[in-house]
Amino acid sequence: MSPASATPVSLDGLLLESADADFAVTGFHRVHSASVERIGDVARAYDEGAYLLEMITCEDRREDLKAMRLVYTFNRFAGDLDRHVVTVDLSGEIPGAEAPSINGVYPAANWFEREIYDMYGVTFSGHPNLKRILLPDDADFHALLRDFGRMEDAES
Amino acid sequence: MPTTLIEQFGNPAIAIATGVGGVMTVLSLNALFLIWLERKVSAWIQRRMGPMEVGFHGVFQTIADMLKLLGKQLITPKGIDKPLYHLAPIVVFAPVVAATSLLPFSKSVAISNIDIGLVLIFVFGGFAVVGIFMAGWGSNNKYALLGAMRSVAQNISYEIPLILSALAVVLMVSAVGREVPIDGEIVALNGLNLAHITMAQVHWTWFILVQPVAALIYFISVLAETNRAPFDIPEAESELVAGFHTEYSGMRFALFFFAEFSNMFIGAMVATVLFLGGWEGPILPGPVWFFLKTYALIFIMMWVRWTYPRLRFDQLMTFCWAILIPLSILNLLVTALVIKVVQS
Amino acid sequence: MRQSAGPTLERTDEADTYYLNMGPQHPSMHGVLRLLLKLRGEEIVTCEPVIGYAHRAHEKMAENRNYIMFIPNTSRVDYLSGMIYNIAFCQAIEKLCSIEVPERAEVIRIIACELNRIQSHLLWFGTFLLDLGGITPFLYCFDDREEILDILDRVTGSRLTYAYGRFGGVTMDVDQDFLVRTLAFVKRIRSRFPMYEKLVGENVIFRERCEGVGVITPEVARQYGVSGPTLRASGIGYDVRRAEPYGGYDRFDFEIPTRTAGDCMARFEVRMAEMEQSCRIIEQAVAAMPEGPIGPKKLVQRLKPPEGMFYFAVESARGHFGQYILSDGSNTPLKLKMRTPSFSNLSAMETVLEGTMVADTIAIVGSIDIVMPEIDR
Amino acid sequence: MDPVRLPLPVVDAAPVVPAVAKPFVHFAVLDDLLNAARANSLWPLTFGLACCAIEMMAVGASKYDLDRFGAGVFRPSARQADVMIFAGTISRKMGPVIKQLWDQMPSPKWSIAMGGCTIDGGPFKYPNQYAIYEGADHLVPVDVYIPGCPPRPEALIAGILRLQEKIKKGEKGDARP
Repeated sequence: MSPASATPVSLDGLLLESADADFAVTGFHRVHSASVERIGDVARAYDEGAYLLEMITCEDRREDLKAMRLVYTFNRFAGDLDRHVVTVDLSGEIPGAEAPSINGVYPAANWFEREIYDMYGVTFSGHPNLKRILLPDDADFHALLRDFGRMEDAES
Repeated sequence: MPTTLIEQFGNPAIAIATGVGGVMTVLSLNALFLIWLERKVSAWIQRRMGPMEVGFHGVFQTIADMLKLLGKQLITPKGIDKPLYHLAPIVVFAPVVAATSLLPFSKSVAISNIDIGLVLIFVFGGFAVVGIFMAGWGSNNKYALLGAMRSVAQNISYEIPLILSALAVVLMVSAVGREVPIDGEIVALNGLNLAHITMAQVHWTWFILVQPVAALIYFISVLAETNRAPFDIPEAESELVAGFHTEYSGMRFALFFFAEFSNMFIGAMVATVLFLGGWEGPILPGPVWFFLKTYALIFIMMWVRWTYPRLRFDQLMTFCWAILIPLSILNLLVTALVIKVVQS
Repeated sequence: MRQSAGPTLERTDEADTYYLNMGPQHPSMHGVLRLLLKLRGEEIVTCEPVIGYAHRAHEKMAENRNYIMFIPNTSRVDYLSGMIYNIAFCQAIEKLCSIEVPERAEVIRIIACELNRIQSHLLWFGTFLLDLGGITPFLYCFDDREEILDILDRVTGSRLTYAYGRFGGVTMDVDQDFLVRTLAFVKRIRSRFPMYEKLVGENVIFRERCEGVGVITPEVARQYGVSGPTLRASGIGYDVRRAEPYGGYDRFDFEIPTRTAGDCMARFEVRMAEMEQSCRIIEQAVAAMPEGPIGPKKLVQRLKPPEGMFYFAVESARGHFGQYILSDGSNTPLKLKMRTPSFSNLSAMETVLEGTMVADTIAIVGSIDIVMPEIDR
Repeated sequence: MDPVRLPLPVVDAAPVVPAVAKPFVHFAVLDDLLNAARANSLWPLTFGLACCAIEMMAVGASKYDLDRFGAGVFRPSARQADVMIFAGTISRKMGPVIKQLWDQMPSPKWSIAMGGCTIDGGPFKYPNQYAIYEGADHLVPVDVYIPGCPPRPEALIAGILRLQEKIKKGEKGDARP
């Protein structure tokens, strides 16, 4: 991968929504959202454009109408900074939502996906080694879920 | 000729008891001193102070350490090979005592004077490997096993250049002369007798001056044989936790510790005999010179340890087989040729 | 004759191999990393890093506390570049809530962060040599490092885990003595670089141990999201300070040192060169130190962040440190994700370590400079 | 859903003075000598958990030099260590490991809780915390507590000296059951 080979990503038809964002305010250049089935294709498109996967995280947005949402950010070394964020809304039980793994495209996703499984209970299908990463193997909870381990609960 | 204890006492039993007792005392005191010295030397090199609180400048530090280790629980881990595990510290330590009793400390002080002393020293040196491997194999610990395997490979490899470089000295001794006048009597010098090696140097010159390559190879090999940095891979702290003695606690561990420093001591003493003229020196008595030279060598060994990082295992072996052994063989051949040419 | 039982070796699924568990208590696992190695002799067949032994629930605490209460946590995420993390969190919130930072505070922050970066690299240098078996350089580095800690201690009151940043500035102003001592330190460390180069960089054994060992290719680096000096040693000159300048870094003149070899030696050289660049930044910052306030006139009492997703990245001593904040408009984040550099750097190890020897593993893991609590958070 | 909670130690309102068992034969001089040797040769385990580990390293380095007190020989193998310095937060995942390491150390052994995390959870303590042990004494008996986050190197030296005093007097740790 050299700077010259960096090409813009073609995401035609892969996204649900796509919008420019104000980098100075949000830190993102573009904000996309994709359906859970297409995230593998989206990742592949970014990989072909020589982007890197900066991080994957998950949000528990139960108080915000929607349920679980995965957040992928992509960036590139070559050329100007171009940080894209792709959000994927998940349906299904909490914990226990499912999403396809993009470990085959970006090996970096391996640990991020394990962390999300660990912390939110999202299962990634096709992940080679989906087990707990930060919490002990025998833990029976998903620590970052909104209804777990809240300070207010303990005080009341 | 050094008078041996047997000649002095007449009775071999008393002589052996005195000799072993004497050697043990010397070795223990020496190890205590060396451990303290090591900590002090490392501290000076590292801009620290080292032990300061136990006695004047921490001179009793090692005694405190040893007393503490004496009072420590001896843990016998589960699943070990009991005979090997328990024998290993003794097998490591005993040859050290035996080897020390062979060395001529001065013209008149030696515990025994054997015609094949040099060979015996290397034999006893070789024993340590057995002890280390017993420790590693018997401990039921993978780090210990790895350390032991490294140790065996390393020690056996480095014995070759060690002996080859010593052989060059043996050749030199025989070249110095079959008939050398020493103290009014004519002695036929035997290259394998440690006292004779020294006498040859007294008669002629220190072998480090005529055999610098052999001396260097010998010194490097001694570093490797005694598992000192940069060749300390059998106990490589940052890789193998504590190597072959990972599972040993209390006094058993102390024996390994003692053996390591005593091995260093012997390595330096043999180097003194082989290359630095043994007890020879002006004004001061023989044993003083002997120990001065020995401690100077030990100081250099410490200096090296606290300066260099550790080699990798395969690099260590390549260094031995591809550089040291060919070089020492070459050195031996050249020595033999030159002697032949000069003599004919 | 009695048959010797020999050591117990767990069965693996492959012939002639065995498992070796390294850590979490191991002298060169940089705290509590655990590597599960499958070995053939001393050669590594597979390597599985096991992490989480220093998991301290930072992200959960962020959701349970408001932004101001979270400040002390930040420097404990990565205690070696605690200042950078601490300031980065403040900068993120300032950007989120559009809080102005006076110029003097920005310059002070840059000096503090760069001192912190030098300190972190020095400690890495020492522990890396310790991993390779050279003990003395470690103590020399700590000697130099203490000087930085003393300087920062004077203004911040702590040696490692700073809480120096405030939303809109810093807590304490620096005095003339701070600047004098900082410059004196820069002079001192510059005079030490040749010594380090001679003692370590030109050392035959060190070069043998490092050259060609643990090569990370640019492609692997991209796929795993490797960042920081580890990435720059692979030939990619990506530095957040240059790529998306923050906190006034665009006003300073500095280079991004890169090497192309991608091995341990390249990573060593990049970090050594980076310390020199940090020295340059510090000198420029001290020379350009403006007068003025060090924080907002009125203390920020209540934050009113806008709703939505937000990302802010800085260059920590180990690489790209990103903070993803999901805000619902209250003064407590709905979600604060810390994208820490060592997490991604370490995840690349499963590829890089394959086929190396045990001693190389130590060297490679040492060379990427990991801090476990930063990985486990 | 709740993580397994460890029972907190019950503290009586009135301090109980422990009855000191008088040994039948007291080898006074020998005991004192041995205690003095133990006190002056506290080899710590090379074991860092988090932030405090860096300060522990700093104490071992040139400026503070723990070796002055004979305590600078960091042993990587638990079998050869005398004192375990808990330097950092003890996570739930780490707890069993620490217990095992402690059991691997030969008696007599001591432990120092360095920093707030190992005293009561320190800055990471909050109601419903799921990730850490709130104090090292939930796992092993602790002889000396050193407050700070992280404690300064001088504080660790003071802690070591306090432990030395204790050993010289032949005291057993307060928290020792």
